[in-house]
Amino acid sequence: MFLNIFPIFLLFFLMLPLSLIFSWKTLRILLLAIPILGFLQILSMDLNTSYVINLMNLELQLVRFDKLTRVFGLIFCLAAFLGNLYAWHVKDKIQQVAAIMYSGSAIGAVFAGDFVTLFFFWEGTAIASVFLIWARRTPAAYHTGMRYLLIQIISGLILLMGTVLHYKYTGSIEFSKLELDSLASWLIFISFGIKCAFPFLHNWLQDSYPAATVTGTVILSAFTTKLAVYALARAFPGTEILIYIGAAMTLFPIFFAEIENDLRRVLAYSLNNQLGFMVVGIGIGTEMALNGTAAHAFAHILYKALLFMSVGAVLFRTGTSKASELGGLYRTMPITATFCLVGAASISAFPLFSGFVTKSLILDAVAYKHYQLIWFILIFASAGVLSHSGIKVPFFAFFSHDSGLRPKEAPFHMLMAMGLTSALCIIIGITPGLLYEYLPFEVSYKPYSTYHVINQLQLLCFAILSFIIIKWLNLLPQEIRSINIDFDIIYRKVIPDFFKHMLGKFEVIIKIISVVKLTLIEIIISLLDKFIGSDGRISRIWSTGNMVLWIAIVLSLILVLNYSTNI
Amino acid sequence: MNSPDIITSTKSFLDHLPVLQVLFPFAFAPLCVLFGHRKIALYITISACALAFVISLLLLRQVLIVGVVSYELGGWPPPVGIEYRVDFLNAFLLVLVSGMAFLTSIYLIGTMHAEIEEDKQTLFLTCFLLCISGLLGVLITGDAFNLFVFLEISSLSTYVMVAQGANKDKRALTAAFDYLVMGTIGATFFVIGIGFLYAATGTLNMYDIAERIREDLPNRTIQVAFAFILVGLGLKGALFPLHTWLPKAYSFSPTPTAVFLASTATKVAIYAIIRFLFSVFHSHPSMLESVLINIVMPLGILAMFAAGGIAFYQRDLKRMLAFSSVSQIGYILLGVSFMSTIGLTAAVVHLFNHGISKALLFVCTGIIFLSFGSSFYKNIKGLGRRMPWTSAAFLIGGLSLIGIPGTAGFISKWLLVQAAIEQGSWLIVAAILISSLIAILYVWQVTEIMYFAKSPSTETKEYLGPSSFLIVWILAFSTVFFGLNTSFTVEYSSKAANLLMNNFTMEK
Amino acid sequence: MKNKETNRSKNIYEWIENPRITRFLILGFIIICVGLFVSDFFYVRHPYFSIDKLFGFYGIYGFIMFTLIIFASKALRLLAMRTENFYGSKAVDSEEYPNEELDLEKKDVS
Amino acid sequence: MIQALVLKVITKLMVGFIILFALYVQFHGDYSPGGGFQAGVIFAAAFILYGMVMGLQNVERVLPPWLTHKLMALGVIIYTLVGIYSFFVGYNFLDYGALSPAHPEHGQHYGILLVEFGVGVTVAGVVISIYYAFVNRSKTSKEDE
Repeated sequence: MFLNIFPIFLLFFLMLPLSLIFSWKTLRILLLAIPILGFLQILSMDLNTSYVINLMNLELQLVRFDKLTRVFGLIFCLAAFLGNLYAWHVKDKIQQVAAIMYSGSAIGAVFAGDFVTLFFFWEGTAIASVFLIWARRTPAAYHTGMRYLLIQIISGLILLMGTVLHYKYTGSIEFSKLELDSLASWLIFISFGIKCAFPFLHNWLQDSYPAATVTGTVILSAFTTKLAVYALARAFPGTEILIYIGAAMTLFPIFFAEIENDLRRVLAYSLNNQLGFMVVGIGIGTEMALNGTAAHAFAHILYKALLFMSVGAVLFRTGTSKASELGGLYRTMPITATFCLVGAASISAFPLFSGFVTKSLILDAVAYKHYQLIWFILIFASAGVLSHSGIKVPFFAFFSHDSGLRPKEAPFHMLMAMGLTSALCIIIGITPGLLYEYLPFEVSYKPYSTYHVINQLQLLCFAILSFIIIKWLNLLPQEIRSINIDFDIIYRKVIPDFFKHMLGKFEVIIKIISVVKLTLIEIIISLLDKFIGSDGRISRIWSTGNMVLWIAIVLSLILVLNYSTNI
Repeated sequence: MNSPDIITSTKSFLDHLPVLQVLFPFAFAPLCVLFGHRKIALYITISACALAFVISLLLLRQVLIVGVVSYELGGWPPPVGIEYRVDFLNAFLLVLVSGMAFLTSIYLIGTMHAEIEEDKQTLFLTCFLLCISGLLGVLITGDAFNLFVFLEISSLSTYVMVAQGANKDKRALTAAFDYLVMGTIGATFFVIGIGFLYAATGTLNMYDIAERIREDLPNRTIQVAFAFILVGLGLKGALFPLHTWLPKAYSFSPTPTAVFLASTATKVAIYAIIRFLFSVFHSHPSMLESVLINIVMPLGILAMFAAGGIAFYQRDLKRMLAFSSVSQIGYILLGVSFMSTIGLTAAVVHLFNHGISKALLFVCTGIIFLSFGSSFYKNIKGLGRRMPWTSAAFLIGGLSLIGIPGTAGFISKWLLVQAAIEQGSWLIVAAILISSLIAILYVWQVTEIMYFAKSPSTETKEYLGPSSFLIVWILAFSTVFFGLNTSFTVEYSSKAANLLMNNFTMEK
Repeated sequence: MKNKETNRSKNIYEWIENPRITRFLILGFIIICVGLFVSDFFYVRHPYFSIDKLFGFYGIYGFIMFTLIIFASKALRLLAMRTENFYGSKAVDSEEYPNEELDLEKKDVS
Repeated sequence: MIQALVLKVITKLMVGFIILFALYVQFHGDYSPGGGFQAGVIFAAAFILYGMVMGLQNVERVLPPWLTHKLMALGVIIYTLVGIYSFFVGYNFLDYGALSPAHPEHGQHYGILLVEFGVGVTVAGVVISIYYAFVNRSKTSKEDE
């Protein structure tokens, strides 16, 4: 009974105090144990339980457990475990704690039954995760982390504003289905959209994930965006605008991914593209589509983590993840290469791999609803996925021309993590029933029908054929050390430059202001020092006479007051 | 007058709880001296504290069942005889004081031999017990003069307990002396006030006084009595400009003393203030209002800022904590001065929560002090790595001082903010929040020194016996527990506050 | 010397360096493609819309779209590509990954 | 130590009477002015006089310092015992009627007597202890010099 209600994610937060006590060696064991505990608890919990606490007139539903919660809770625990296993070698307590707090917040948010609780965990994910970027400990990582944090916090604040308005309009803070009909729900929608990396709000993702540490990126890739997908699926299923947003999301990252040089950024774009599929599924909103979204999120977390892990292992051994510097690593890292191929096959949705059994749910749901154009876009995007994640990543990292690098095979624990993840990808691909059982709705879908398999194989094989021909003609985009500008140029370049330009003109005024500011601060500090500083008037040790004087003053104050008010 | 032979029914143990509450520590104190040996005395002390704690819990239960428990001493019914009177407010605080006494006595097992000279230990324990009985007596009595007597019992024994710090630092003697002078002035003021009240009403029973001054129009004698009582108790409770004895007394005394005093002594004085304001003088609401709003509230806010700022400038853990106590007392008095149910609830909850958190902080400081021989910031760098358990617990206490959600301190601050919002005074809300920022500053400073400063290479042993460890974590756990589960604290406090405010609003 | 041998023989991707095998594999792959294309005759198709009723639709669509992606990306490059220092020194692209985090072990292969 | 013979003789003579007077004040406290506190002080005065004239060692031989401490405690214990006794026979704390349920007024008499005795013992102990403390202080400070 206790296990049934006790919100297990609280255990994740226990790591913060424990980290003050234990060494990193003990912590990493706990870091593995706690997600397993969480996983087992979620498996054993009864459906439709809830746990409500009363905090000052607000009924906070700390736990709301239904089928949608369950599938996301399970995959988050799984991802936390795999990520922590992958990060077994990390001796940095900050990263360890940040990782576990981050996953705990994400699970807490999934369990949240009201917007206030959601807000707390929403901000929790933001604050905990930024340390995974800062842990790289370079100025660039610091700045990138700042940008990331700012955007995430803004998302949280918009959520808070939306919640307050929503409470004002409806008197309820329950986290349930909303209609996009008021400012409140639009604010909440936008807040979710920022975390979900909607087009034009997406740049934090490609900006920050390549900046995190080797292990940090793996963990980052699992939670934030999928939490947003969960939140959208919970609050806005069947909202039509999501279909178009999702379609756009699947489309544009393909081209960027194709020309990006940093493989981790390629994967970040591809993550964005995969999110598009899920968002379309939410927008369709039928049972099948939502099943597809949940299943795709589940599978996606695994294979995306797998891809990030393999690229991370390359980075770990070679010090770079740039396509232009890599190539031919299959000679010395064959196992990692194999795992990477498994991930690639999964993301490209080859039959027998996890992507196939989950993506086709969404595609079919779209087709049943007769969104012809959307369906074509998604098929197109599937070919795109193959091009950047399925071919580009493994090809440039492990095959391609020989870069001359001969790194050692990835360390054992990384191989373990990748192996487990690969196994899961394949198991889901072969026996989709296992996953379907945990989806929010009843599934009667059979992915392995002749026409399905053949159609998919046709699509993929001819795309590969095209690749072979283009490669043979030497027309592939070259790997060049470069970056590509995206929408983020607006806030990283245009606006700051504009302000710099403007400020240049008012230099004199600014100088005056800063001088005034400085002197003011100095005056305040000296005053503080005089009165309450270590030897200040109030804080120094008083003589008895002074003390008694104050007694007399207070007494006479009270007496005078009493006399004057009552006459 | 009832002649005693009317009483025929034999009374059960439960009926005697109010007097037993005070009697156990009081009667065990001479036993310590009689047996003389310090080990025996320690066990006597612990058992007395344990008994007192159990009785306070029983009393609380009794109050829940009966409402108000009244006990007349010597068979003389009030208002002639001395009455012990327990309602929600003091039942709740009795639990705090006796509980803290119990924890302190256990803490003494591991640290007494290091803190106090060997031949003074029996004396110390005797005074400790007397102090406990004094504080419990102040809480429980319904007689104004009896309250003074108990206040003096606790104060006199406190002076001795503070002076025991001379073992480590001779300045403890001047601290004790200053405290003596100030405490005596406070007590004198208080007794002058009682004298005036007696002159005006001819009775010493507090409820009787309240009855009798009701008929009177605003009366000079009562006004003067009120002023003297408020200042006298304000001195004992470290109301802001009268707090000057406190930092010295806390920082030079042996840590068990500091632990006990910080968590209870000022709290009891503030209890007495609340009691006088809302159970005795409530029949003069306009007088109360003008004094509370024009004097107590500004002083409370001033305390929050000035004492918090001073705490930030301190370079010694003990002094920092002492000043932070003054600032926290500001919060409590602010809560009182709202004169609303929720404000009073906040004040009472903060009495309790701050008592626990401060005890935790002082216990940790005591362990740090014994390990390093000093609690100056410059000497405790890198503490977090060398004494992980103690520092972690300290951090929890610090978070509670700031009022981070999930710790006890949050609950009381949240209530206080609510009280301020209820009054519509957004300036005060801002003041509470800003002063919390100051608390963040001074706690952060310590955290930084503990966890981020580079530690000197000298080896230090962590002075952490099983008993200290137990106490530290009991306190740390309760700090978190009462931050998460508010059913006990808030419920009782709001009951107490309702009770007090009923008196008050009826008058209005 | 012996060590090197075992290392080499362990590698499952040995075949890549053998042009005969790769050529053979590519040939095989093309045959599979043709087979898949022709197989459209032999199973019951479930088109969703009118256009995917077309014979071999998925193959053609996949081939064309993949090609399109590659060339569209190349076009995008003309528009969007910048040097790594475009955002100044405070961007991760222009800095090396800090070595403390890494374990740059090389394998002994000559 | 004072070498004046007259003083010594007179002191020896007086000490007994002072103690006797102390006892008188003690046990007549409930009828005539006086009581435990005064009695205790007078009792202590006898010892202090003895100590001043005969020297500290002598008086400490009669009444060693540790004993004065015990006396202090003992008085309080007598007091509380009286109070506690009334519990056990079903009365309130310190209800002297308990001492003689048949005649409460007698009980009050006994009660006052006992309690005052306790007070007397404690006060005597305290005053003598204070005297010892002062005298010992001058002794140690002389040693310091």
